[in-house]
Amino acid sequence: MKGWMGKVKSVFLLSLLALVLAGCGKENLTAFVPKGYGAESSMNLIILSSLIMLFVFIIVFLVYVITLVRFRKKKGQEDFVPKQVEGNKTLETVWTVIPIILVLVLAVPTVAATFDLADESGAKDGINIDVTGNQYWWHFSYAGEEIQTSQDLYIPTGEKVYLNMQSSDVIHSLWVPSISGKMDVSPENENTMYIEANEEGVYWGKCAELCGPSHSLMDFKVVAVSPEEYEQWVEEMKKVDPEAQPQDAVAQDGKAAFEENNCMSCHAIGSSPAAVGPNLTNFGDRSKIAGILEPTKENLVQWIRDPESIKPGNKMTGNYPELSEEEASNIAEYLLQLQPSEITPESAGN
Amino acid sequence: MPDNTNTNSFQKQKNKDEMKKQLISFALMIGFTIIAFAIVAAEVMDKMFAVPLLLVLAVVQVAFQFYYFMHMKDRGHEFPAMMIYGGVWAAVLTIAALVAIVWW
Amino acid sequence: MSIAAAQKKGFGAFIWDYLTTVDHKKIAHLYLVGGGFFFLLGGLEAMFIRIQLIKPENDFLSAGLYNEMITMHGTTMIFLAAMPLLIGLMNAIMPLQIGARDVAFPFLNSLGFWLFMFGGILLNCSWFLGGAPDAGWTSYTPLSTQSPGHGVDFYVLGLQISGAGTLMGGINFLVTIVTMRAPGMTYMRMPLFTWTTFVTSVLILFAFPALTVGLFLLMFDRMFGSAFFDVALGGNAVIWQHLFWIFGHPEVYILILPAFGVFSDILSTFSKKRLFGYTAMVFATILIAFLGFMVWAHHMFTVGLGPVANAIFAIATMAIAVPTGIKIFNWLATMWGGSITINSAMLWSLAFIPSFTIGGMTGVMLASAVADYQYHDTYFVVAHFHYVIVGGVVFGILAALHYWWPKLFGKILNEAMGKWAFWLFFIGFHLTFFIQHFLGLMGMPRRYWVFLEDQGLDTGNLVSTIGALLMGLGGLIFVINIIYTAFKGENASGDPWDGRTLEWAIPSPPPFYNFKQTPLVRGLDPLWIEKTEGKGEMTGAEPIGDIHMPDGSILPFIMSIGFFIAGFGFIYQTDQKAWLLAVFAGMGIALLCMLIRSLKDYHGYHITKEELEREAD
Amino acid sequence: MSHDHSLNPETMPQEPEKATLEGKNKFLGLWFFLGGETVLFASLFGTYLALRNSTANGPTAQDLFGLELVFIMTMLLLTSSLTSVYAMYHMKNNDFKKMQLWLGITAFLGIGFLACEIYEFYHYIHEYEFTFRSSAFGSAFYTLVGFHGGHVAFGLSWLIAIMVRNAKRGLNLYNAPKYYTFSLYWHFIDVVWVFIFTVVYLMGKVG
Ligand code: HEA
Ligand code: HEA
Ligand code: HEC
Ligand code: CUA
Ligand SMILES: [Cu+2]
Repeated sequence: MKGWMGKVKSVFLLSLLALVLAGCGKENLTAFVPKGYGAESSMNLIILSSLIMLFVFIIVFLVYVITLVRFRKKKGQEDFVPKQVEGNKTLETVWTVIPIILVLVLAVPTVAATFDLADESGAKDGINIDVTGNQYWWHFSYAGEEIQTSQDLYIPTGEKVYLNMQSSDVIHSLWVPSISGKMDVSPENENTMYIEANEEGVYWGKCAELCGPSHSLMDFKVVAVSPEEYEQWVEEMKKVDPEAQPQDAVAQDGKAAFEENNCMSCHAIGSSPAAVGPNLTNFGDRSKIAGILEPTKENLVQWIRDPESIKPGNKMTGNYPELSEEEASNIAEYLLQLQPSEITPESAGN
Repeated sequence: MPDNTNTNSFQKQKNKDEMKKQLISFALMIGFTIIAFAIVAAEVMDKMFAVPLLLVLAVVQVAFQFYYFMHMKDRGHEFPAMMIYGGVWAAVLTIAALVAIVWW
Repeated sequence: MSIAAAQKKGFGAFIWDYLTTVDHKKIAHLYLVGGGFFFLLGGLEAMFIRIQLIKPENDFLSAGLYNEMITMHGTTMIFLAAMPLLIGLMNAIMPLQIGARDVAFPFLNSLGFWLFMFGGILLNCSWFLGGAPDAGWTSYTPLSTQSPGHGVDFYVLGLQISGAGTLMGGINFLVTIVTMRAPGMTYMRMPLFTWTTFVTSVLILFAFPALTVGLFLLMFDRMFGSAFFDVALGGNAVIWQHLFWIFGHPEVYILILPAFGVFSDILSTFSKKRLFGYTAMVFATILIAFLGFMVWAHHMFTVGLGPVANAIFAIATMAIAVPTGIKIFNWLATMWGGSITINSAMLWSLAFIPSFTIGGMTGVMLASAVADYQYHDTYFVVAHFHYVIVGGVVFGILAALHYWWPKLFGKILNEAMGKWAFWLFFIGFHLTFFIQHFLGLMGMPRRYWVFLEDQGLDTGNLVSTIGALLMGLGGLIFVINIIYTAFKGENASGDPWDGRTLEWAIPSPPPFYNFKQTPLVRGLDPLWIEKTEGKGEMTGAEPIGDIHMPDGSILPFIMSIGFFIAGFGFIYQTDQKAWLLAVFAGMGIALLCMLIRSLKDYHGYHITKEELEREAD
Repeated sequence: MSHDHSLNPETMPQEPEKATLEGKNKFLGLWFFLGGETVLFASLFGTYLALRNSTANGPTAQDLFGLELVFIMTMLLLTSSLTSVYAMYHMKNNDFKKMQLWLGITAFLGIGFLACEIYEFYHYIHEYEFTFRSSAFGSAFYTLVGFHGGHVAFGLSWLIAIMVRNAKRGLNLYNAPKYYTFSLYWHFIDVVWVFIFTVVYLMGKVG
């Protein structure tokens, strides 16, 4: 079974590769090129079911074409009255039984995979991360370590990482297509799932449940690094001193402005769990601002001055004093200098 | 049409018999109700037993209503019966969903 | 009203006639016009969606407006376009197919239509009153309970009112089929379209109440401060999802089964063969309906119900492939060995087979729970359901319209335009939706207002939009065809297609009493039997006699207006208590109409034998 | 062909409610409607069962429910079911006066039931401050029981309307189906109540 599946899989993957090379699908986003345990599980079933469906479709289509070619009303035979056939027991049995078999062939591995992916027996000893979905950003709290990040989720490769997910408002759904299928993040119950990345890299994550106007902008990244690098990152993150003064004067002004303008009421730097807005501890290491913008200073200034123009309906708009270009620019400078770790999306291969 | 009408003494007798059955089922229903209330009021029974028992009593009562009071057992009630069974089927699924898997 | 008086009348009388009609054929016209209007509206919304997605980060629509657009597109298409069009067809054809003069509850029939219409209008008023609902056609809580403004309130009341209408329609069809079949029309002789009408009505009867309750709970939470979905007070948002899908999955079969019936009738007529495996077809229909109630949680695989529930629902879902497969193969076998005529009606039916098969198979792929973790809420799902809905339901409606247009209106739709519309729509359809399967797996979730640049999604979306525009063009040609036919169309005989079933045994359009004599049915495909045995027409089961007809009534219209007003009252009383007056006034009107209806006797009137005989020549 | 004439024992068919096509249609239509109502109430029961412990620190079922009142209500409604059976019995025997009398008793019992329910709600709201908005349990309780109460109220108006309308006309083939369908509806309301007192009150008391 394995060998046969393997062969089929490699052929399928090769043709898919062709597809990808032809410009279809972005690496580390597309589910077609799985790079994690969950995504592979799903892919196996996708391939198996696609093959079954292809088989069925070819048969239906062949019969269909032959019928249409052979039995179209012919010229000169307009009055031909075909035999009125009532049915045929044998035929009818055949096309009842074969689909049953095909369905069973699909059902068995489906059930097996369903239970496999729900097996959380390793959670006690594994890495646990609490995930909070918020209108329109993600928060990650690394259980056992006093570390918080938003937008970027750091995980070690080759290891099951258990996510305990809950929403602070409406239902969201966490999806990282190239390493794992999705799971809803709902306000009343904690949902759990595990993800495992095979290779280092930065993987795109998306919100897959309609959650408001900026649902389509609720992206995040999974930064998968080697276990050693992960350790290092954890250490470096723990060392962060939220009070630390930045080096240069502009950034110092920025820090002051950040504190004056009510930003701290929602954003935290360091490990204190912030509730309303993203944790900015490693903001300078981020690969994107607010999940979607390139991390340039101009973009950041624009975000700080007018987030509404970027993410309609976000919860930051209007909750802090209006900022001048200069203030915003200073704050941006300060925030971009928050780079506690060597280990960044960039180093992980973004 | 004559033997179809109610002047027919046979028919009258039949109606009477039917009424008697209905009275009996009413008596039983009242009985069941009292038992159900008594079980709860006396607080003698463990929850584990009481709940299924209460449900059984209710179902039996309801069967009386449907079959006797509403004549679902009679001829000409095939479709009504089918629809009620269908409704009960959908109802059971719905309740199962909301009871068993909402709090998963 | 005598027959001749019905001919020449002023415009006012014409309108009055339709407002008060209880004739199932006229109600069918109303449904088709109402449903057709909403179909155009939903199509327009679809065009806006696709234009917004023509390129990355487009700003044709704003984020909020986009969400309103998809919500209204989905809701309109399902509740206000597809279902009413199908109910219209059932109204027009089913009574004819069983040899009945009318439906069981003509009054309720009319009430059902007006409730649907006013519910639909109420829902669409939201566009002009501060914004349409924006929580998706599924209106998941708590997004829908938290949605600001009145959008979702319009959704709740619009659907509640039109849903009540649908429920009445369902009960009406059921009773009609049970009690009003012509002599000899046994259950196993009913045409498949009648059978699917029957089974669909059963589905309506058992599925809609769950939606009704769901909508009530949503309404109470939004308008009266209850806490069903409010987590802080112990509520649970997943209850909504269960109620919605317990309704929602049967709903998709409510849509597809009548289309299956249509295809069964058309394929057999134009292959000149009786339906292959009739008995199996009937049982497959029933089986699909039965299984349809046990699979709703396949929409909830990622909710976190746990592996046991997911596994059970995955298997139950896959099981539906079997009866559906039986149908597909029986249709192929019906054509096999036949003498196939290809015209517009047949083109739509033929296009259905491969298109729906693809959609059904992606359905089975979705049913594989772990694979669905990837597909769920992506464009793969969008592709799946448009394949089954457009490729199945919409093709079915269009096929049926071409097939029964002569019976409905006495004119034959133009063939050339029919073919143009078909090919444009067909090609556009596959262009639009095939590529969406790949978009989904490439990382494009559904309900995305914009997709970002540089994610490899640009080409696919562009192609999809181009396809949609082609569909729009096809739709436009169809509308032109309707207008053209109305003025210049060829008049149709009673039996233009060499039909097999009873509706073709009477003139086109049928007289308002349908059958002068109730026909005597001697087997499956009764008209065909009479034709092959040389008679060519139905024999009456009774001598010509007086025909009893129901009275028309304006009450259904007024009653629906009452509910419409009450709907507004409910929506706005949250802002201002004075609106409660509208609630009371509206409900008062409706209740008063009900009272009048139950206090006044309606005995109908009779068309006398003499009138009928005069009519004959 | 008109069915309007009052019936005398000679012309009274055995099942007057189903003697005409309209009657048969009404009969079946109401039954089918009840099939749908089953799902409607099932959805409400399911919701209630899912939320019955979600009291959000408000009063619980054990705090609230007293058995006496519920028992009285149950007896009222059950008896009204029997009285409507008597009414139908007299309909079959074509005794219009007795039928109206028994229906009158039915209506009387129904009103009694409704009065108790209103008192009960009033009591909960004022003694316990337990309202529709207190908790998810409160919402579910009032919705389920209130929907049933609404059905009772509707049934009563229906009953009174046909009783008054036909008081002077007597029984005929046109109104017999109306009476009969009412009685079916009324029994169904009783069925729902049986589950309410079991699932809501008794099981609520048991915990
Ligand atoms: C007319 C409407 C219609 C129809 C007929 C179907 C038919 C089916 N649907 Fe679909 N579905 C929808 C409308 C419909 N669906 C809609 C609207 C949604 C999305 C709702 C939303 O979220 O907004 C949806 C979503 C949906 C999901 C949830 C996806 C998700 O959100 O993650 C699933 C999952 O199982 C599913 C499965 C199926 C299956 C198995 C069938 C089966 O009935 C198909 C059976 C048919 C065949 C299989 C083809 C013919 C058979 C053969 C030729 C025999 C041989 C075949 C085999 C051996 C496989 N559908
Ligand atoms: C019956 C159901 C139905 C139908 C027919 C359609 C038809 C179409 N749909 Fe839609 N769609 C849904 C049901 C339907 N849809 C649902 C339920 C959703 C989910 C909503 C949600 O997420 O909440 C959805 C979502 C949806 C999306 C995803 C949006 C998103 O997730 O962000 C898209 C995007 O491409 C889309 C496109 C289209 C297109 C291009 C058509 C085209 O096929 C439309 C073509 C039609 C016309 C252009 C009109 C032509 C007019 C006529 C033929 C005249 C007839 C007149 C008379 C009879 C008088 N639809
Ligand atoms: C009312 C709370 C609130 C206040 C006050 C607030 N923010 Fe925010 N902020 C948010 C939220 C919520 C987000 C996430 C928005 C989103 O992505 O939808 C956010 C996002 C951000 C981001 C992007 C974060 C990321 O993870 O990419 C930056 C930078 C930011 N805010 C800076 C500021 C600055 C500077 C101020 C003060 C001038 C400020 N915020 C004040 C709530 C707030
Ligand atoms: Cu969060 Cu969509
Ligand atoms: Cu479904």
